[in-house]
Amino acid sequence: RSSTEVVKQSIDTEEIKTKNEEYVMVTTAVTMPMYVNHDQAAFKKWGEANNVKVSILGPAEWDVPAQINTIEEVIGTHPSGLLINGTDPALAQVINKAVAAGIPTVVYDSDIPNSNRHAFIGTDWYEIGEMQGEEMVKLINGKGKVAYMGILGLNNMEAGFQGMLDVFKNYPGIELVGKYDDKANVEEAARITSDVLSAHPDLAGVCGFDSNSGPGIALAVKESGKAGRVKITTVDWEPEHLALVKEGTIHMLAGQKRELFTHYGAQFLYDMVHRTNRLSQSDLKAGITSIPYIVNTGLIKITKENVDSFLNNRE
Amino acid sequence: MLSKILQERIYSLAILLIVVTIVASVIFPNTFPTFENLSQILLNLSTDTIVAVGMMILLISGVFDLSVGSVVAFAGCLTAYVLHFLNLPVPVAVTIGILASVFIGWINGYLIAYQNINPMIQTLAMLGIVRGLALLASGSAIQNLPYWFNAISQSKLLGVQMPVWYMLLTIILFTFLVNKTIFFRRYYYIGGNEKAADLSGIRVKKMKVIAFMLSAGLAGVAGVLLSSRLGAALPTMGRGLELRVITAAILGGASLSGGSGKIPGALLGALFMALIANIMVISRVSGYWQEIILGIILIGTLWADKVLQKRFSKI
Amino acid sequence: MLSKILQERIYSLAILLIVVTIVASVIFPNTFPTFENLSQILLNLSTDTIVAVGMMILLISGVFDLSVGSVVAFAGCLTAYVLHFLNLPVPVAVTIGILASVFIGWINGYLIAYQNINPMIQTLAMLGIVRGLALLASGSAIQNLPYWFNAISQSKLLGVQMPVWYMLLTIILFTFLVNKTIFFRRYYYIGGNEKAADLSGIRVKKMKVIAFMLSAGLAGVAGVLLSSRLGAALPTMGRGLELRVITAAILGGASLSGGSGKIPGALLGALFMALIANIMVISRVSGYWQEIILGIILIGTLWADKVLQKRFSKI
Amino acid sequence: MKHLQLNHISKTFPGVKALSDVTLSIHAGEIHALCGENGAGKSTLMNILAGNLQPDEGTIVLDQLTQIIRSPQNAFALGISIVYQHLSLIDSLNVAENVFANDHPVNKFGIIQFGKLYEKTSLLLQRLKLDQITPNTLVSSLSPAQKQMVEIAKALSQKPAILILDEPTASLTDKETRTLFEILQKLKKEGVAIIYISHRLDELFILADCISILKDGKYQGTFLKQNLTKASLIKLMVGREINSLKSESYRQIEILLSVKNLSGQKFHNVSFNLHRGEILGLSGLVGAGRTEIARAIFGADKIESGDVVLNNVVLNTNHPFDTISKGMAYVPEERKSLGLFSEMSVQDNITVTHNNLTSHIYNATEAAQRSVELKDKLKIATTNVQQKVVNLSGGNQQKVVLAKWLLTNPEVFIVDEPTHGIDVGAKFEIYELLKSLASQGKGIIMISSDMPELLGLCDRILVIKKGTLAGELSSAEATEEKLLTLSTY
Ligand SMILES: Nc1ncnc2c1ncn2[C@@H]1O[C@H](COP(=O)(O)OP(=O)(O)OP(=O)(O)O)[C@@H](O)[C@H]1O
Ligand SMILES: Nc1ncnc2c1ncn2[C@@H]1O[C@H](COP(=O)(O)OP(=O)(O)OP(=O)(O)O)[C@@H](O)[C@H]1O
Ligand SMILES: [Mg+2]
Ligand SMILES: [Mg+2]
Repeated sequence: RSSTEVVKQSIDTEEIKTKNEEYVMVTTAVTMPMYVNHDQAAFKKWGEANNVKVSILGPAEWDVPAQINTIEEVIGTHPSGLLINGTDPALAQVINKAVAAGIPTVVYDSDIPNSNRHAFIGTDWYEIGEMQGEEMVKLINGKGKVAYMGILGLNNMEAGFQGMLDVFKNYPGIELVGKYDDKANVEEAARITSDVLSAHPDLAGVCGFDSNSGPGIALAVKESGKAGRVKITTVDWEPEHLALVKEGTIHMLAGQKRELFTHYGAQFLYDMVHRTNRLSQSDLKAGITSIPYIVNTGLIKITKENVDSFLNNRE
Repeated sequence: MLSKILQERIYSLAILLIVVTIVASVIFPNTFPTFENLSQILLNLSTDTIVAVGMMILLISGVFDLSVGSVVAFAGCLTAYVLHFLNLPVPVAVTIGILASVFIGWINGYLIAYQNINPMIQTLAMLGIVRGLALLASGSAIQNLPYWFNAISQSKLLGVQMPVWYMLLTIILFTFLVNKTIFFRRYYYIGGNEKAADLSGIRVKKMKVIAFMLSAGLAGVAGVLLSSRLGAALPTMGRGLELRVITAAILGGASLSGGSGKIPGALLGALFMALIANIMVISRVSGYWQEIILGIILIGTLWADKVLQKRFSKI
Repeated sequence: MLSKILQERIYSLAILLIVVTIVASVIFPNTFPTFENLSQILLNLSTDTIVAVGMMILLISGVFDLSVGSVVAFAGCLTAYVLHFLNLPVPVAVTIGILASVFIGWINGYLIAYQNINPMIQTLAMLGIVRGLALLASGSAIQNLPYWFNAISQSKLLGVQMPVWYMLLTIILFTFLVNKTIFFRRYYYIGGNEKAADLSGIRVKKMKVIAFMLSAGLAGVAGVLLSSRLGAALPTMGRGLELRVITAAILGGASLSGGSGKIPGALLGALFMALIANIMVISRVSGYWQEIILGIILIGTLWADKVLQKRFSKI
Repeated sequence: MKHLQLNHISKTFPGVKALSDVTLSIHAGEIHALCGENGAGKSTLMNILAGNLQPDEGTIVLDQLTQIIRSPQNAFALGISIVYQHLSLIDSLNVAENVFANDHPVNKFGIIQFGKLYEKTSLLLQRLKLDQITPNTLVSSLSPAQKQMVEIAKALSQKPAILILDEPTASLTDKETRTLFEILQKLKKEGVAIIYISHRLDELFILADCISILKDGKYQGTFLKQNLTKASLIKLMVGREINSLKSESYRQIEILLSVKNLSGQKFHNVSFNLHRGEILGLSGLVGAGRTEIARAIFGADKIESGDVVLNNVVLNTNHPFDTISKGMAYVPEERKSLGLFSEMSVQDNITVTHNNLTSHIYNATEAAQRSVELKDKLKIATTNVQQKVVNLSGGNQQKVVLAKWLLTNPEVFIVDEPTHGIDVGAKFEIYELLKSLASQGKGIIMISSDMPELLGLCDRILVIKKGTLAGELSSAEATEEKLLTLSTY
């Protein structure tokens, strides 16, 4: 497809767009509470604020091919803009297809570097791992047994593991006792943790990488009466996570500013559609985009010190 | 004698469990046979086992229910919702949660028994529906539940957490009922030959509906216990539990074609899988390999069982 | 006449599909009945359908296989591994991937038919094992696969992407085989009454093993096609596919008790669910209502089917 | 084939020695009858010939060649085909596909030629005079008698050199029986060796050339028909004389059950009374609807109109439970699929209804006692009451079904073909049983296709034709001819 076609199509689609304007977010595991309460909530709020239609689509389970199918089907309905959760590099093709169809496309959470997405806003899971690693090192001052768990085989999560491992490399005193798959399931996380605790009564810390890891790990540690002594770092700051930090069972949460992902992500799409900031008399012809190429929202570090402000914010 | 024992799955399984326990205690003298480890194992399998009892009764009568995992989540979330947002007293809330589960069981049972809708699709569809309801009830997780609610599962008796006792109670109760009461023995006849049972004056349809209500009710109980144990109700609880539970029941001697199975088998089956998982963690099998090894052990066990049966039935 | 049609699930389902299509086309004239959308729907269900054909044959003979979902992932990842790390030519790699899948099917079949191990547990255990192998083969994901490999699924014929054609080919081929050849007819005897089939001189065990190899082989093909379509092999592909596929087959007229079902039913069943999903995407049903609505529609459909059958069988 | 020789065949099952040192020789072009009590080992011996069971000892010699028959396929290859005592049809498939199971006519590419398949089948069906069914009727929609005929068609389709029939007439009525006999005679002339198992001794004397007898798994000898009388045969089988039915009537004036204008799926406005102490026979052709009437009275099928009145109270039932608790019992025709819990123990089978009615707590010891009593009373041949019912011989299975109703002590017995596949000894035991029940003032409705037994046993016989009451005959006036005329023309 030559670029001129792209231009023509996207230009004549523009008329329709401003008529019935709609922004569609496609994620996977659409029902995951964390997504619902942060990404989707902020996205909806943004929609109301700018009174434009916003829709949230995607499979209920973690199923990347199904997310791709959904995107493919959405492209057919020519929405004004696409906001895509960058769950896996395999999304690259369908993203390119959307871009080629002239649909402004923003990827959030994890980047899909090998795609032509117009913009990415999110964080680097590697950094999430690093953050957990460094905090854990502090908490157990550089020595002791550490276990970690998450959903094995997910791209972003494996990156997170890597980040953490690279930190631990420099601390020979840290012994890794195992990498476990909690299948995004609280009971499973709890089961694994208590098994690990009996295997290693001297366990120093546990790192969790999906939103169900934290509560599960904490539960097992509490039930073994080692709350506070076994250090826990994990991701996400759902109410249950915050409560556990407050009571001192979890020591650090590596949180993402997920509200920002979808709020600004949507705003980028909006600005692209409305050409809020024109940099040339046709940015498309010029082959440029009038929105940031990569935005790293940075991470939030939640510990006992600052947890209250988050709690109150929610209640 | 020996051949008799091998004929009865619960005996052969019990023996196997004893052997495994002894071997593990010898190899890991100071990590495996500790009070903490063993009581923790029981605690972790309490949810599954309570659900497995209901599933066992369904399997005896020749049906099964895939929606129990979702019901666990639903019951927990609904109870929490009632407690948290309607501020009703704990007993009332718990009753509501469990009754709602029983009602779901009734829908399944009615449509399957009286409208003869395919059980597989019926309960699979219900799985999706109920999971959705759980999500709607809880939004994300529901936190800080009343003290008395958490006490249900978090308090201890003889140093063992309550869910273990509830589990044992359930097993004993239903073992008695199924062995000694005419009412429950009917399920063996229904599973054995439905038409003949009908012509012998057993109200097959009614009995089936009751079985579904019972098993859903037990799933509801499990859900309440789990969320009380977590001190929070997560809509993600009990994911994939249905297959774990059916596996446990079948390991324990049930069969999809109905007519066979004994209640204690539910516990033994669940216990077997929990032990294997525990031992794998203790012996430092990494996450990637756990599923593989668990699978191989499962198959190996059943295979050995068959071979031994053949061998000794000859004698 | 009408009662005849209603007796045969594939006809009643076909009629239903036509109705749904017409209605959808009226409500969404410029998004639903477009060539892109319809061909997209077919593309999206191609994987499931190819697997469903194998499952249909298993169900006809009265067994089923829960490990197919993992086999899809395994075949994809193994093929990708061979291509990426051993740099073998595409045809060789694909053959290896599919043969490996067939081998897995052989293990299942052999243990179930000859060692009569419970099919449920056997294939469930295999699900775990094979998923684990897929993880080991691919780590998180294997990217940038050779052009010719991607071409398998990404190239088009008459503007329709190849997997659709492979799917139709599979359906036509097996419809013919199952209707017209003694070899495949036998599966109806086996499913109808295993003992009687045996007395009629059918080698039941051998036939079962072949069925398992066949269905695993088709799952392998599906896996290769999927990863070629994604241009990447993910270890998480085909999660939960087994239940989706069994549902499709049962919708299409199969039953867990065996003896019934027709190959086209596999396509129609999958198509039905795909249509519902697509319509929900087009009508922007928000993510967390999907499951609820899909569930209700599934139950409603089967229920209506039964009611109509009763009504018209009287006439 | 010319000659089949079985040498010193022995077979032991856990707990039972089914066959011990049986030697038998069968010649081409003869109809060789095999008889013996229930559990004598007839089916076992035939299963060995058909390749379903392997003998522990002994050899099978076909035309001087020792053969080891490992599987049904082997048996077919050797030209042996068998009509099983327990049907081996597949309900979900149609007649044609059942008849030509696994050897459909195919073209050179192995593609099934359905045209041919249906032709060949309809030819066979014509041969068997089964005009009311077509090749593409579903087997599930056939009556047991029709199923039995299809089973026979299946065996004939093999063009066998040795044809084994294990109680083929058990569920047949005279009409089909005659057809079958004609066919067997033809085959005999064509030089086919026929092994024929039956408990209907009269048949044997009509049909067979020679008769071999098994008793408790032991060979008792082979006799030419001429050298045997029914009495001597029975003595060889049972080991004692059987005094024929003493046919006094226990009929009382009081009406126990009355059926008023009953209509249902397959029958219309049927009315009759059943008196206390009466044995009322229901005669008719296959598919006449007798079983449906029975099921309707028992509450197993929907009643479209009409009443069932028991002891002057109208029963409004929607489930057998109601009728059972009011004192009815029903022994279904299809023992295996409707009467038995095959995988469960004799004890569990016998106590099912009893338990269902009485106390809420299950008393194992009592259940054991009761079932042992009945096992002895009905002489059920089994190692112990914990034995699975599948492992019992056909006749003993039927006794188990009867036993379970004796526990509920009902007032009305509805027995549908109660003596299917039951040996003379047992048959008479069952007649005695029914008589004694009658003498206790119970009412008995007996559906049977075995006219002699109807004539011998019943106080009155109702004839059912196409779902309507075609006539009534008192035991005095009833003869086989009259019954047939009423049920056909
Ligand atoms: N599979 C089996 N397991 C255990 N015992 C068996 C099995 N099959 C048959 N038997 C026993 O072997 C004996 C012979 O059975 P068989 O069916 O051959 O008798 P039969 O002569 O055919 O009786 P009937 O006339 O009632 O059919 C019986 O005592 C029966 O209980
Ligand atoms: N609802 C039912 N469920 C199961 N079996 C049934 C049902 N209705 C009828 N049957 C069976 O179908 C068969 C057909 O009954 P049919 O109409 O031939 O009555 P019949 O006169 O008893 O025939 P027969 O002369 O063979 O006894 C009966 O043997 C009965 O057992
Ligand atoms: Mg027999
Ligand atoms: Mg009948």
